[in-house]
Amino acid sequence: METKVMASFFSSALNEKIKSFIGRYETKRSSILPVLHAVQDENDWISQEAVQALESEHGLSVVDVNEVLSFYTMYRKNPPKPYRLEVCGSISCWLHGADKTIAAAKAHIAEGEKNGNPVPFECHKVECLGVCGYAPVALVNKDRHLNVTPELAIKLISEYSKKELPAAAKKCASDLAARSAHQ
Amino acid sequence: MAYVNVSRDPERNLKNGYLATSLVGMGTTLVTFAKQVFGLEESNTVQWPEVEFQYSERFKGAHFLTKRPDGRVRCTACFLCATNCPAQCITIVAGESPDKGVEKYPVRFEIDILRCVFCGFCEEACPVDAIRMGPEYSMAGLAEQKWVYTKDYLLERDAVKRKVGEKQVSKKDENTKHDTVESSLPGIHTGHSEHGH
Amino acid sequence: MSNQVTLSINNQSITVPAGSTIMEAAQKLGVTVPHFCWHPGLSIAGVCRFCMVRVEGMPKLQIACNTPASEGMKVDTVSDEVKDAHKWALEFHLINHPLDCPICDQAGECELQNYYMKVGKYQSQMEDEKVLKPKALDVGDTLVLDTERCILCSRCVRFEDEVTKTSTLGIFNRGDQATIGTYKDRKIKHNYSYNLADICPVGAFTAKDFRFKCRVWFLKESKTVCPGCSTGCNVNLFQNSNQREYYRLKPRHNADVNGHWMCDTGRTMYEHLNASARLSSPLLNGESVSHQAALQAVTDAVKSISADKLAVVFTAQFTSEEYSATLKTLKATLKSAPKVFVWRDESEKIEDFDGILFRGDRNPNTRGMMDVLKEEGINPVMLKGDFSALASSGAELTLIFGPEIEVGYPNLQKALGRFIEMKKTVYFGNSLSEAAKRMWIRIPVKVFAEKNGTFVNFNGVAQKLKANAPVFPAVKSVDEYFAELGKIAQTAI
Amino acid sequence: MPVMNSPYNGRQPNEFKILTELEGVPNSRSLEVYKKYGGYAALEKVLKGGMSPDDVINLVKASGLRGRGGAGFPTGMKWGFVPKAPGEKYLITNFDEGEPGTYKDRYIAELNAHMLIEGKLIGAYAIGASKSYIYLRGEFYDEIAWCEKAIKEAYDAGYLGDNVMGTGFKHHMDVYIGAGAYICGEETGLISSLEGKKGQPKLKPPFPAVKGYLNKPTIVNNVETLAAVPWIIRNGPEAYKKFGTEKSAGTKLFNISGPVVRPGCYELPLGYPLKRFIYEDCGGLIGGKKLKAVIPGGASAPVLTADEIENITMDYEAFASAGTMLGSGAVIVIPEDVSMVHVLENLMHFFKDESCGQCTPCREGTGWLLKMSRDIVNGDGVPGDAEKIADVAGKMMGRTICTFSDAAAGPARSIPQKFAHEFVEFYKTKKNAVQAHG
Repeated sequence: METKVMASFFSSALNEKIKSFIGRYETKRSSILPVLHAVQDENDWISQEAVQALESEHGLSVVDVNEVLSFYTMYRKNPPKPYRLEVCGSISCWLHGADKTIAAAKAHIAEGEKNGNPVPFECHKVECLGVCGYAPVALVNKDRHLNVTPELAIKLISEYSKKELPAAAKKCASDLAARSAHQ
Repeated sequence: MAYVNVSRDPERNLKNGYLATSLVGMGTTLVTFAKQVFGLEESNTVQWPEVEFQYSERFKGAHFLTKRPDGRVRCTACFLCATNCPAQCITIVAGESPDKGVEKYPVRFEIDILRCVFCGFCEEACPVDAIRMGPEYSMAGLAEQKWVYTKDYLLERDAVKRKVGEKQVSKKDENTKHDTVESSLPGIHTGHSEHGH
Repeated sequence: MSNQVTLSINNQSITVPAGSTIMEAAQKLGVTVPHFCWHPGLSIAGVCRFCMVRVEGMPKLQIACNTPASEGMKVDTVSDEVKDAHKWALEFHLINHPLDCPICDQAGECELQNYYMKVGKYQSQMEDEKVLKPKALDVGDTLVLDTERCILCSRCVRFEDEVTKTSTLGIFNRGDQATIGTYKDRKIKHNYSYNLADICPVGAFTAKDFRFKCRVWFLKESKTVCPGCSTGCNVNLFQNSNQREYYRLKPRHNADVNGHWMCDTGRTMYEHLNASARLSSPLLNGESVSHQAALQAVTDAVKSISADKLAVVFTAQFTSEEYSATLKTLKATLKSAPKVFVWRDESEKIEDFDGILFRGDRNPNTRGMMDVLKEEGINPVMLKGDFSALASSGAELTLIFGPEIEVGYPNLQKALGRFIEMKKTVYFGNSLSEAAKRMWIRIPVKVFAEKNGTFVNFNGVAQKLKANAPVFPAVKSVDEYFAELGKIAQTAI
Repeated sequence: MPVMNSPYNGRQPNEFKILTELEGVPNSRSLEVYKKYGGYAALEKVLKGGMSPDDVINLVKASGLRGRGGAGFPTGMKWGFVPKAPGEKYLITNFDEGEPGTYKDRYIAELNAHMLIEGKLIGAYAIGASKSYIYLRGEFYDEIAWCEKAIKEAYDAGYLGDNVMGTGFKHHMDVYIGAGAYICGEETGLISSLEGKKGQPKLKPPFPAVKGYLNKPTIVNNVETLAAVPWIIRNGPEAYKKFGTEKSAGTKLFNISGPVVRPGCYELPLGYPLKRFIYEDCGGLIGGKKLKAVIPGGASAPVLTADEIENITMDYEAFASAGTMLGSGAVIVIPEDVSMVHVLENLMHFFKDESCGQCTPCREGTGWLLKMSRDIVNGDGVPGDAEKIADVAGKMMGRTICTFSDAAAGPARSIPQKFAHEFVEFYKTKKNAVQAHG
């Protein structure tokens, strides 16, 4: 048994945020969705360690949290790449060639991997993003982009790749590095 | 209770006379004998036990257990043969198999061959083609011999291997499992569809 | 009356309390509406969509489990339309079911199988690959979970949430990937876990205790009462009568005693019934003797002493009839009542209660025994950890009626060790323990499943036991022995 | 992100502006602009003009306003279901806009979220709720920000709080962010989600108006529905009824997607001809392609063929009699060069991914429908498969807690029925002549 006081799994700012969410709604359970959003915003994904910490530090049941975590698609259960290009593949976007956009983006990412010049991107097809008139629609992390043709997708990938990595991505990378060092 | 009178009508036998029919019979015997002596006809008699008679492939003789292509026993210990057996001669003790696809297997599988009536219901009942009846019909033995066929014996019939050897491996589709579903945590599957944020 | 409503189901009229559902009304009427997720002991989930019925005046088919019965309602459960709905509801349950009945312990008592025979769509049109999910998961000391067989009726999740309030189980993922499970290595650890295997209508939860041991169609069930504690849950006991082997117990509904459930401790109450766990013939100084010889020796010993030299040690695990017969015979033989001691285990906390069913009094008939003693005018002495009362009693012969269920007596060895310090000891019981071997005479007795009699539970509810064929035909119950003993004593006079 | 082109670009200003009054107005999202255009006057009229909650309900009933989320249930009647007994009640706005083809609610938030807040306050007053939520889908990052900002402005201006506009009416409002589940757009699924659970719909009865969020009476209204309420209060029910048809009163936001020249969100009176909408207002199909089919009310509405839309008008009754539904008013246009078999497969993929997995027919059925349609696309189909899809979908309809399986069955029944010949092509050639678009 460790004798020293265990440090919190979360940063103090995040702990404050979690506490405020827990007090914000009528029941504690209602805070699960916003709390998971907050954890993901800071760590870039939600690890099972975080889920356990939510129970041990904040009293949210792991079963309840995991039910929610596995039900909703926005929560990332595995460490992601710093940028996610999420292209809507539902009917309206598909009619405008979303498949081509996805294929082009994936090919571009794969090519980067192959050439030893990887881009910090991953590309997914997602269901309707709710801006169907300006298809195909895509999100890069939290930024929405409209009329994402294959050309625009590749342009977006290279533009974002040039930027400084988001804070969450940096934290995710350092957490993972710390974890593998620990093992 | 109804019964059948096997003997012919005595009147008819008297009319024809025993002698006449006996002579006809003897004639047939002599003709056949002569043919065989002069090599004009093959003998149907088998020189048992020097020569073994070959029954049809589909002969329902002593049982054997089939194997999967990897050599493990096919039987899943479902007890359907034992349930179906009218002579109650099959004893099975089931156990946990490490195979995640088919987690049950017979630890013991025994057939009390003296009680068996060779009806073939076990074969019929088997849902996985694990038990079959083979061409082995000669099962004579001594009183002190073991008459309960064990699983090992049923699986590895050295004595009759040449007859049932290749048949012992069933070609039926395996119930196999993909590695990805062996995760011990049902909650967290990785990438079950291309949907994902 | 306004708090009763009358409705008709398949043109049969039935009156039920207002607020009842169609399902409850149908059950009352004896009409079977196929269902999976509905369980009378749990809340309504309404997710299996199997219990479809036609209610006159409603545009769509309704589920019987959540539609409240109303006055004059006309319900139909047998029309072709309803049958077709049942057929398809079952078909949807089956398309991703692995159909591994040959290796599934539930086969034979599986609701999927039963309904398939009754309302199945025998020609399935499903030709695609099935969804694969994890199988044979270890989810606790008592259970194995097969998520592929699961039909997600959520009975187990509701049981965990509502009955034991442990909430260990959840349904993870969504759509056809939805899977029942526990969190990582967190196992199901409570004393009611086998109920999950019972309420599971399919073979998703199977009991480790019963896993692969026997196919259910070999088992014959008999109604009895659990002897595990003073609650006296109503149970069905399952025996393979060909093998004379008991395999398991399952709860039987009794709203006044145990509802729908029973505890895991009670589930082990079949183990001591089987031949390997029992003494098979009487022993006199360790030598096997006939029942006749053993009884003769006991009778002679009883007759040779006066009542105040005879000590009787009861445990509260025999039927009321047995106590009564023992005391009456002894009184008749000795012309006066013997000294009676009641042996309770040292660790026993009689008032303990887990809030659901399980009680600290691990004897099924404490109340019945006390009633008989009171009736006979005997004031017993308690032996609980302290055996000095017995030691100083000056008894020359001690008749000990040992516990049938030794798990309820963790300090059994210690107590038996004290008993054998007495002069002559006769032990009625099946104990195979070391200390018991040193008794003067040991006489095997029938277990609860083999005798007729009464258990009175903590609440004063008297429940009858009904005898199954005994494992050892020569072995008798205590009342039968004492009837014989009385006869021997009589003839000797 | 760029402010979207107004779909009314190149069109004369028209008379249909109830929800889209602020279209093209600079800085439209601010409270000042909203107030300049009559914002919060309706709330003042309700709270200070001596209107009782019943007056508000009756007025909304009289206006003929119907739920704009899809089902088209009369709003006033819904509010009337809430028990009058005192106690906690909730009003929740369904801003989980996820039906493929629909993007109208976010357009309201883009114009001005105060419209929604004012409508919510009036609705809350009518049903006696002191707390309300806006349930937004998680992917709407901008819309979340706009709503949060508007709520803060409303608090600062005294429209929200313990003493709204000094009238003693207490109301608090908060946003709640979903996390990617279409089913949370179903009212009881949304309530489950708001309770911090999986977004699985709840059994009815009890209905949410009696037992909803935390088992308290709860009303869930669509954004567009609530946003229309202030205008109705300001101008009276008669003015509202001047728009639309007799049974489908008022205007509605129609969102068109697919290859049309001018896609976007259009406010039109109900009963507007669909063909005119596609060809005149939206400029027809890109490149003058021929129209093959129209999905008139979001992905879950049964499709209409090009012939069927000839004379149809866009209102609840006309669509219902054509065997489809107005739904969320999301018109999806499918051109001639796209195979309906591929359309079916795409839609089934959506429904399979979004089924919550609670009721068996939907959980297993949606997966099965996808597998069957994928088989046909891959050339593994055999004659009879189209009928099998329609048959299986038919057996899912009306058999589940919510209407999700009906939604999946909508296209799964209508496409094989109306475009059977395209399926036949797939069986024959094992590779469709008309290549999938995209």
